[in-house]
Amino acid sequence: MASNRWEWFHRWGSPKWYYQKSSVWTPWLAVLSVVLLGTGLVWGLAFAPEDVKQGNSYRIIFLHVPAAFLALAGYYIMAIAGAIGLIWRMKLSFIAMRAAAPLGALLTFISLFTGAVWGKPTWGTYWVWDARITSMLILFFLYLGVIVLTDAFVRKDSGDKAGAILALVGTVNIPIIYKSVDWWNSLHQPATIKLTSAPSMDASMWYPLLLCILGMYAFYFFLLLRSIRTRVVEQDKSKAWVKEIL
Amino acid sequence: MAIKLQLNNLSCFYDDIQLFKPVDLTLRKGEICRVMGPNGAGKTTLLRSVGGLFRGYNGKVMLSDEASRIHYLGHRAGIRDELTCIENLQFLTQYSLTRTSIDSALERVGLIGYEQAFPDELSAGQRRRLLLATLFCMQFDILLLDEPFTALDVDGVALIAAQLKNIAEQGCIVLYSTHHADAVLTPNKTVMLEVSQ
Amino acid sequence: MYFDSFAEFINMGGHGPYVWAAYGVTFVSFVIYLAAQRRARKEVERKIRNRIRRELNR
Amino acid sequence: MTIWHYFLRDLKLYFRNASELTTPLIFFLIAIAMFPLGVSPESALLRPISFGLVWVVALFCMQFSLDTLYRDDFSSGALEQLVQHEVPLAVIAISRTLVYWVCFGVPIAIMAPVLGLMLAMESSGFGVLSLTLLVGTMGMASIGAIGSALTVSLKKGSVVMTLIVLPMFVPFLIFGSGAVNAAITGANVSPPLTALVGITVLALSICPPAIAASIKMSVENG
Repeated sequence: MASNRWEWFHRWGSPKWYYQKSSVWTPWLAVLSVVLLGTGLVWGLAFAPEDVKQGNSYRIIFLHVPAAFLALAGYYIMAIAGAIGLIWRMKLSFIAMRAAAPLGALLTFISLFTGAVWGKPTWGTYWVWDARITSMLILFFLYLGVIVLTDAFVRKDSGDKAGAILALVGTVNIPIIYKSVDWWNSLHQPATIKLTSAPSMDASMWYPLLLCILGMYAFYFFLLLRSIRTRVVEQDKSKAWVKEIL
Repeated sequence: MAIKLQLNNLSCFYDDIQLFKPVDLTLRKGEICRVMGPNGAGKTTLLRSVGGLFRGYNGKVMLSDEASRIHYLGHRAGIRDELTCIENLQFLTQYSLTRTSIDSALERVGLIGYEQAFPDELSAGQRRRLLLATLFCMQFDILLLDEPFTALDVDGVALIAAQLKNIAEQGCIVLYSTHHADAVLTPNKTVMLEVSQ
Repeated sequence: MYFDSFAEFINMGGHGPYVWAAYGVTFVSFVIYLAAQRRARKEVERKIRNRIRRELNR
Repeated sequence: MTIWHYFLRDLKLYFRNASELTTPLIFFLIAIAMFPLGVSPESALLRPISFGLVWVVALFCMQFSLDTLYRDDFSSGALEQLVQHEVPLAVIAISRTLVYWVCFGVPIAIMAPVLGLMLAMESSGFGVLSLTLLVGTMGMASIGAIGSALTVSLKKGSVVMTLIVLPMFVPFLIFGSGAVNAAITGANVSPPLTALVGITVLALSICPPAIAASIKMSVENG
């Protein structure tokens, strides 16, 4: 029978290491995200020129696109964390997966909400069953599924495994869901509405957007690392290193 | 090679809560061992860990021969009320048996005439006997039994005890959990689980 | 600055309510998330401190 | 052959549990009958949405019948035994999914045109409706079986099951009802139908390892 020495190693070894390292990283990430997001958003809100077709409402893009980016990337981060946890039985990885789920759901919500309020002045309606919007909505449900499933288990080990399996099945599903909704959408509504309104974006709009995307990445990882820190402490509540910290 | 089962410093966890103090145990061919301990000490979990059904443990479970057939039979035993006695036995023995060997197993536990009966038509004790019948049919080197004596009458207890002895004499290792020291079966070893903390 | 006056900046050519709603809700949800995170952290710390105290008293 | 034994066992279990078999199908019928009562009995109103309704209700029906796929085997400890059997768990999982499909998917596909008729559906779509449900239920059964295996050890598993399984049914719904729509409007049926078959094959291929891992997790959870 296999020895569980590795599990032992991970269970006791890495959380402390992570906690120490992340206390160095998180302040830097915080500074980075404030600088990038701050500059990008102020630039985008106040200095970038108006869009010819959409007017000023396009300024929502500086939040909407970064949030949507990370909502999607966050799912893969969560699934990969889950896969690493399943394969190498790394506690820390499962903790990252658990932390990524609500954060991803939050970003999905933000991208849905900002999309809806952007849609009103642009298309005249808050909600259309557009391919992207619909698949974002389903992504939101997938996130909720992972959160609810992991929390449903009293035993954390089981919740970790279940969540990871579900997240992995979901990764196969996301492109399929997107493709199917895209196809369905083109069947129902001939391309009257295109979310990607500007194929060639002006540099004056593109630069702040890029800053915002980078800033949102930094902010995402800042929030994720912080959330993991709390969970790590909770996980190791009876360990000596946690007692030393407090 | 003689079969040997060795538990090295084995302790099971419910998340981070240790269920019992680490256990060391070596069992050789033909030995019967009893696992005892208070409720919630993790008797079932220990057996399941040895059987490979539970992985939340520290320490080692070692077999001298990797090819040893190890089988865990839980308290609930896997008997489905929708299947007849025969069908249940066929399922539990992985459909490896002929009808005649199943019949003879049923005969030995005193369930002749109940072949086509459904388990909910049997009494609790008879259901346990049905489970016992699987022990007559199965092929294994290490047998893990979770509370085999529960809900059995005196005859039943004696029958199971005799069969466990018989299995051990054939060169198997038997590890079972129980609540009370039964006079009918004297095991070679006893593991007392102590609740940790 | 692209806008001529602060009022215009707020108004955003009539699209002000939408833009500010989007930014506002995003900001508020991040603040709520951060607050929840902070509360969770405090709660965990409080529990662990109580635990340590219990163990010391024993 | 051993696999055949498992297949037969599962089939027996369903047929001896007659209520478990028929209740979802009766639900299918009743739920469809609610729509004319709740929306409108006008066939002009029902006709365009008829096949969509049949598909959506079939999907819910699948969802809640899949919930019990492993429940009794889990509570009786039979799942624990299955894990220890020499036949790979993935193979047993496929057999179980197939049995489920024979017991639910096929009857649903047969019932569907009749229910479509009740909703004043165009008769030109009946064949495709049956066909898409026949294929789609197979794919949904494999996805749903993962959800069922994941939640079987939970006390309130069915609520969780709904949440995790329904979003993944979306592509089946889209391509399935899309194909029926194409058949009725005279468009080319083969693209959505091919897509439906494709995702069903994909679902069938990812489900065995996922179900096996989920069952092991559930057994371990106890």
